[in-house]
Amino acid sequence: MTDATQNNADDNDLDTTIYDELPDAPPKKRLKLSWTGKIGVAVVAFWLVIVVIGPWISPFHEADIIGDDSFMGIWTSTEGEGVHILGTDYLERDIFSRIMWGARMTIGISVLATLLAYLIGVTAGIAAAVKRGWIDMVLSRVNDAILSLPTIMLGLLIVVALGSSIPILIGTAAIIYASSVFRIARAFGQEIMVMDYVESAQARGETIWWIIFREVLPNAAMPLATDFGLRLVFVVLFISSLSFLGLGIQPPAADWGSMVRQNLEGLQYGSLAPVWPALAIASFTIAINLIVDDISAKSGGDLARKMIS
Amino acid sequence: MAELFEIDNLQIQARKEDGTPIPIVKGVSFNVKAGQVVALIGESGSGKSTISLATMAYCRPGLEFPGGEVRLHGKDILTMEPQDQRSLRGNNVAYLAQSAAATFNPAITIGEQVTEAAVLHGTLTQEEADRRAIQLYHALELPDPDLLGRRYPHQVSGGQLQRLMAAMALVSGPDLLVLDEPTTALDVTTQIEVLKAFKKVIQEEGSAAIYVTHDLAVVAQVADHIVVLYSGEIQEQGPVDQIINNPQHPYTKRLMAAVKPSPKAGMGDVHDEEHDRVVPNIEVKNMTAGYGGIVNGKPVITVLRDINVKIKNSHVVGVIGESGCGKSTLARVMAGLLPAAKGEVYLDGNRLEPDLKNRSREELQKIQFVYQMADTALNPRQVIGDILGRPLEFYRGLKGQERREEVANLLRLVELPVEFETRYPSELSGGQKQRVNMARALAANPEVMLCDEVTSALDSIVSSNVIKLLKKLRAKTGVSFVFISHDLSTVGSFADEIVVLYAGRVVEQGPVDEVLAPPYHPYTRLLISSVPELRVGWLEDTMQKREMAVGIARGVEITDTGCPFYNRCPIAIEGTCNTETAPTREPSPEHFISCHRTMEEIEDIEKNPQQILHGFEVAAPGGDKAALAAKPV
Amino acid sequence: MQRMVFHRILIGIITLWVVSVLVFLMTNALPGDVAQIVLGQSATPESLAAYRAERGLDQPLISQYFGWLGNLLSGDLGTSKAGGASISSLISERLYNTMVMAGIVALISVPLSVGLGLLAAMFPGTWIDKTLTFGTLALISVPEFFIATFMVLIFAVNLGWLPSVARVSAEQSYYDWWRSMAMPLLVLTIVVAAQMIRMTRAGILNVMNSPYIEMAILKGVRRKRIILRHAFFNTIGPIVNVIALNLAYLVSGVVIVETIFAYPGLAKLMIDGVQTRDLPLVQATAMIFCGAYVILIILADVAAILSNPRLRNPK
Amino acid sequence: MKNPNDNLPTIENLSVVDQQRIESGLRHGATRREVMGWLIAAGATIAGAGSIVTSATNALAMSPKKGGKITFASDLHGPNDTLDPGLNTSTIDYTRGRSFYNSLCQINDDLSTRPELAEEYSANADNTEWTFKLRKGVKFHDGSDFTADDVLFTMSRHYGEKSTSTAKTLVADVKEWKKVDSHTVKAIMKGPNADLPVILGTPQFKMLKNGTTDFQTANGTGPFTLEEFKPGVRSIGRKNKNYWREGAHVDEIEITAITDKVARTSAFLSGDIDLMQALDPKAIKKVEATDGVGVWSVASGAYFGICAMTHTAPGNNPHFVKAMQYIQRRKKIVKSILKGQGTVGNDHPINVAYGADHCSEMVQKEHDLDKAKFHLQKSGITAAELNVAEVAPGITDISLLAQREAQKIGLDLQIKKVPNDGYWGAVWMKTPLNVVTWNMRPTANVMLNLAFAPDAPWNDTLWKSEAFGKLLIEVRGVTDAAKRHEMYCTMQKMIAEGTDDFPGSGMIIPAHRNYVDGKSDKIEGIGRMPLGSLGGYEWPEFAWRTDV
Repeated sequence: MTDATQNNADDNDLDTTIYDELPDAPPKKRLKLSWTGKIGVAVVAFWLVIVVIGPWISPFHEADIIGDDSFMGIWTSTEGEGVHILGTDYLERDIFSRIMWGARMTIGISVLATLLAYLIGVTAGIAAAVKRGWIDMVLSRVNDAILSLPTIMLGLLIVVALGSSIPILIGTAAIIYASSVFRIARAFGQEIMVMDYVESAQARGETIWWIIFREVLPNAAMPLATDFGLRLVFVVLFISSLSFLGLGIQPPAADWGSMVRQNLEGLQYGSLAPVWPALAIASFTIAINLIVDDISAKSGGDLARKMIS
Repeated sequence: MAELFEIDNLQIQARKEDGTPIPIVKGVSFNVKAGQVVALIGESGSGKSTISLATMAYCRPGLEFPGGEVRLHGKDILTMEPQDQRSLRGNNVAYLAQSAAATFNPAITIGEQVTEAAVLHGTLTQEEADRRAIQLYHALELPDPDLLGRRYPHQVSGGQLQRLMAAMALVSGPDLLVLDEPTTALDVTTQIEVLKAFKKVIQEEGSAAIYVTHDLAVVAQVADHIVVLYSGEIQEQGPVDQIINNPQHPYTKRLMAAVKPSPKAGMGDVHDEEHDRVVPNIEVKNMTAGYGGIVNGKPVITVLRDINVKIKNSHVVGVIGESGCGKSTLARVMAGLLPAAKGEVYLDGNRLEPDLKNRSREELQKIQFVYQMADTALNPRQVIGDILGRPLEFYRGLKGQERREEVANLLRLVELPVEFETRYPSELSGGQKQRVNMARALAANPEVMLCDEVTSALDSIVSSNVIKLLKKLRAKTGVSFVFISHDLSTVGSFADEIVVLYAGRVVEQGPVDEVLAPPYHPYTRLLISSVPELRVGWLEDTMQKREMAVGIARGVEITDTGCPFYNRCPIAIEGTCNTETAPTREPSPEHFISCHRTMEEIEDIEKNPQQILHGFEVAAPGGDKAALAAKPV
Repeated sequence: MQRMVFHRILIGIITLWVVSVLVFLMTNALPGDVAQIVLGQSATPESLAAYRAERGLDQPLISQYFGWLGNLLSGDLGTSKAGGASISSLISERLYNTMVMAGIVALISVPLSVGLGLLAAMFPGTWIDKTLTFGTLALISVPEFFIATFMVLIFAVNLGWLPSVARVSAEQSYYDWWRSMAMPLLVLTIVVAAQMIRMTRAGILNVMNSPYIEMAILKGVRRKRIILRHAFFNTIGPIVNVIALNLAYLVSGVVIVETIFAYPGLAKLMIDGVQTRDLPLVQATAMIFCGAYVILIILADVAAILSNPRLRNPK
Repeated sequence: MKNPNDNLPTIENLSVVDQQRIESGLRHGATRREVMGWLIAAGATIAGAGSIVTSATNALAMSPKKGGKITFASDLHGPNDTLDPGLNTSTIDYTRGRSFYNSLCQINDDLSTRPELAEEYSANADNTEWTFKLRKGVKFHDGSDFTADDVLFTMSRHYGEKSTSTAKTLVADVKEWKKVDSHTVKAIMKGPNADLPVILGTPQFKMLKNGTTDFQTANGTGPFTLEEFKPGVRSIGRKNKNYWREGAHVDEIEITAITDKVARTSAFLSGDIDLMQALDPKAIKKVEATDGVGVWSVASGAYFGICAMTHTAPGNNPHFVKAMQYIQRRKKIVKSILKGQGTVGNDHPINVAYGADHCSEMVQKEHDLDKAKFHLQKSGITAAELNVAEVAPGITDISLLAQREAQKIGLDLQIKKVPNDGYWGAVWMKTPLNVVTWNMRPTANVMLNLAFAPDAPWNDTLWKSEAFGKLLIEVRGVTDAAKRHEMYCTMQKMIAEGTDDFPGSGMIIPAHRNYVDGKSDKIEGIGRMPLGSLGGYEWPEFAWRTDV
């Protein structure tokens, strides 16, 4: 046996050159989109373009009250004004133009709000997971409190108290949905906190911030990203449900959710006025989620475990 | 006529994003005759597991069969209709996975899972299946076989689960058994009992088997025929004797070389005094530790009791014991990851705060902890450069160019190419990760490195390389090591001193050559004889040894009074060992054994093994196994 | 497990308290008070003062809050600052309505969506799966009130099959009752089912890449059985969690449906309470919602424990 | 209400406004010849006119059927629903009041009054003292008799520190209520006031049982007895068997609300409710196209207003106000937003609905951007913020219209949408630029007294014109019609334009709206009293079903 030890000591070095250790995990594959995912990307891209150029390519100003009548049909025209591609709304405004303008408002607000929600929710959630103890207790209780109240009513409270300016709306939506993000982030955080590499960072004597931002966050990022899509949908719908209570975006600014709401009566008169903005919302949110579905094909289940809908 | 089972030029491939194929298995061919056990051996990545799954016409998502045939009774199963393939899985061909813990469904009773295949395939009715299962439990020497079926997986031990999986595979009486590393995850003593059980039932059932492993010593015990694989290709195959006694292919030789020598005195290297100092580097004084908060001076779950360990400067202390004996806990206490309930830890003679939160950065720097699993120990989102760079920056304030150079040095030190600094851990092999893992500890240039089972997750070749590396490092740096392992031969080949832990107590402790030579503590004896030797028939011989009889028959029992090893000890004294704490004897300077038997008695028993064994009369759990052990020697 | 439930109940009580404080502060931050809103355009400084005195709104906030808290602990919800009716009388019927609605929707939607979710998971990537995932996605993405109004238009105005408003009353016959409830039930079922289907599917698929599923495959177990026996039982925990949250939503979040179908339920009542600054009313409803939420979450955890032998009977 | 087999025009062929002119004409005793006269003047053929008048008279002549149930849906309700008439502010409460209580005097469609609980009432020569003789044998629902004490108790709730009444100012100039005998009461006025009876006809002055404190139930003398009252849900009334006069035609009345406009309309269109309040003008086309339902539109003096507070910028600058008045596209508002269900406003509240007191000779202000620009430049103001809550349907749209016009003259008019709740307390009369809506009042004098008198508590713009105040009081004593009309004219000019030495009220009143409600064809007997929805909430006692 000793000679065995001997000769392996010798031939080892030449051997390693011949027989490398085989990598046991193939390098990570880059994200590959399915055809649905590709459609998603296309639609989202389309809307992002509209966000930028919408106001310039739209035939009318969003606030122009120029129709002959409310709820004119598709491709009707007004004397001396021009064609209403998608007809007019309840206030004789051109729906097509308002959708073009509304993209900016709706997508802008919802994306900003969701991002903000993530900023708040993730920081708090991870902090709770890392710090534990009373900080976790306090954060979690307040969070439960917010979660346990109906979103629309929270929205009502905040918006009525502070007025429905766009920053307020964004902030409100952010706070409300931060609470769901908090739960997810905290759950992932707790999972990551027990990893050896986090412990070794603690053993090294690293500060809490290093551990949060360098060890935990990067590893929670991907699964959290997959929740983003759904959260975005909820924000869009939330804003529109505020318009249901007469709050929401300030007129005359167009916002898809409010457009659906304000023109809802049109359905009764056989007008499609509320359908177009509804389609716009659906197309955007579905597209986002088609992409997300592709990303989250694996981690989706993890989310299901932690997600608050 | 056709063999029972033939693999003919089997090819398996994955695909890149652009669709270009990546061959995983490159035209492998071998046969299995009825009743024959064929071993597939190779390192991880050699494609041996993939091949073993192919025997059931199954390949993991993302893989595909571009060509070749897999014939069962002459019929190619790769081209069968899916439902036909299904009806032969678990019926004609049965599979035993590496980790039983993961492969048993936590939500379903053992009984249902064991009998499921047979019942679904209609080979047996539920009643028959149950009866058959119970027979198998008996055959596999599982505790209370009649009720076992009603338990849930989490309610039985790892070794038992592993055997239960054999029952699951055998219940429908398959023609071919496929065993994928079934013992790798187990302690040596458990490994033996599982091996024994497998061998027994395979013989009884007369079914053929494919045995996948990286451990030649194990193969030698079970296989008739060996197939040596490297990166999806057969390097050499032949009957077990020929391969073991007369390997031809250099790779096979390498595998042979990597086989761990059975532990004995003088196997370790000679310690050079160069770095020595008088003050022990790190010292643990009558320390007690555990989990679940401290109730009246004792932890709720006590893991370690009154431990005294000294690590001399630039020495290597090997801590050995079975899983659950508290060896990792010892290291965690030293590192301050787990504050001790009682006792102190000293570094260079100065008392350390129990909790690392209260230790100074210097103290933290001097003691570095190396984790068992490199996969979880390295942040998957950081490149090697940052993983190694951070401690340099943190402890030694190195920045920019300085830092990069030092990282390069570290990589060279652990024999890794410098380009690795830009790679992510997932792009490295297990061994490479483990090297990085150690390099990170070295980056702090510590005085003590606590290595927790750093080799046990690695293939034999890789782990032997890692050990060599450790030896070099120690020679270069003079760092002292606490080397924790369940593998006595590895420890023996590297350590200056050995601490044998059993059920949270130190049972023997001393210089390697003393500990690995008689007189042994009965438990040390058990450990030594459990290490498989690269020799056909070793298993049978060992099983005749008396210390094995009770030794492997029973599990660890944590006791407050008496000698913890009492219930597994062949020479225990009824009424003494189970009531009084064993006295610590010092057969030679610095060599301690805690046992009620005097050294003379022990040596005497070593000489004439005809002593009546303790443990026959006592009806302990699995008493019937004691009976089996009683076969006249 | 008893300990866990007890612990959760304790936490729940804390949460309730936090909610009561939050609601109190927020409601008081709103512009205008109940007096101004009740008297509206025809308010005068004197009548406002008189009204406030009459309803005890002239007391300092703190004493108002603790007054309320005290009454609550003694089981008295107080009286509406707006109408003067006792809160319990305002709430009782609506609580019943809400519970009935939530209950029925749950009974329909939970089995339905779990079933469909399993179906989708059973044939991933097939047209069944694609239609289900896409369909549910579409449904989540459209505003609730759009779906509701659309249905009213079709079933009530155009076809005239169902009444457009759910005006339930004691003297109704069963038949009429079901007819008037049909549409709100339908809408809510659609809304929550979409959510739960997605979650069930995701949950199952997540379990699908665990070793014991591969083992089942290697034992030659049929896909159906793999999903239903091997995967499903390990997914119950997460699924019930999602279910619980959707039920909580059914109790507190259905204001839009209640408004559109003029169904007298709690959610709308709470909004009305806020809009009239009727603090005791808002508080009471908030307590109910929070309570429901807490209870549901606890139940979910219990269910999760019961479904998991590891937790149910430890070694 | 269609009658087929008839190619001759019927009353339904006319615009809702004309219908209502003719019908109320006939009601108030205009002869057939007179009415035909109007029609022919309006260009109808003799035959046509004849058939129209016939159909109209038929419509009126139909005799009520007994029995059945009426379901009425208002637009707003909530926990603040109340059975205390003194606190009533919403249509649903007014309607309930009409169902369970009575007033002393009842208001006719032409705003004259007729006896109700007071079987006769009269004033002294100079209208400074009113005497009310109470009807005998009137019983409350609890069986007790209605007497003078009840009147005194009821009225007392509208006076003094502790009073929470929403109408106290209306009767503020009654110095004292005196009990003469068990069934006679006197009202001693501070000054001459001819309007007391009609004021007492307004909803807040429903007669209560002496000492009533519990308003969870309604112990009135009204045509219905309270069966069920659930705030924010509904209330149900049963026909009062021992009512003091003929009484309700239907056996049961359900009063509820569907707050969502669209849902309410759907419920109405699909026949789930018989009467609906606040029909969106945009829905008229649909309603008229749907069988079995009809529009019930009553022209009134109710108006939308934009209030520029006169005590602060920008409202304290008359030129700014003028600019704001000139940018109003009044005709467009009536056409597009009100869909014809209203009349253009002239920046003062007294429109044609007030009859003789309306200043017809005053020039109608038109949309004129040049003038607007001129005044804006004079004012030097370039930006302003208008606080808007949808306190009346369409008012937001009116503001949006104004905003667009403002842009054209270089005025950046920001619209700040605020929620309805809390609007009256926190925004109205507090922010520099806000909106208001007023229902029509029984007389011009009451209207002006409420919202424009210098001491009026609800003087929208805090416009303190003493001259105006003097006129307002003087006119009450004036009996000569011509003089009276001239004085009202002056006042209306003061409000809209101001005088050389005192600026105008700062009110911009672009339009007056009709009360547009929905009525199932199966319901008849709805009046046209223009003080509120569905004929001033007077219908519960008189409405009946044609299908019983």
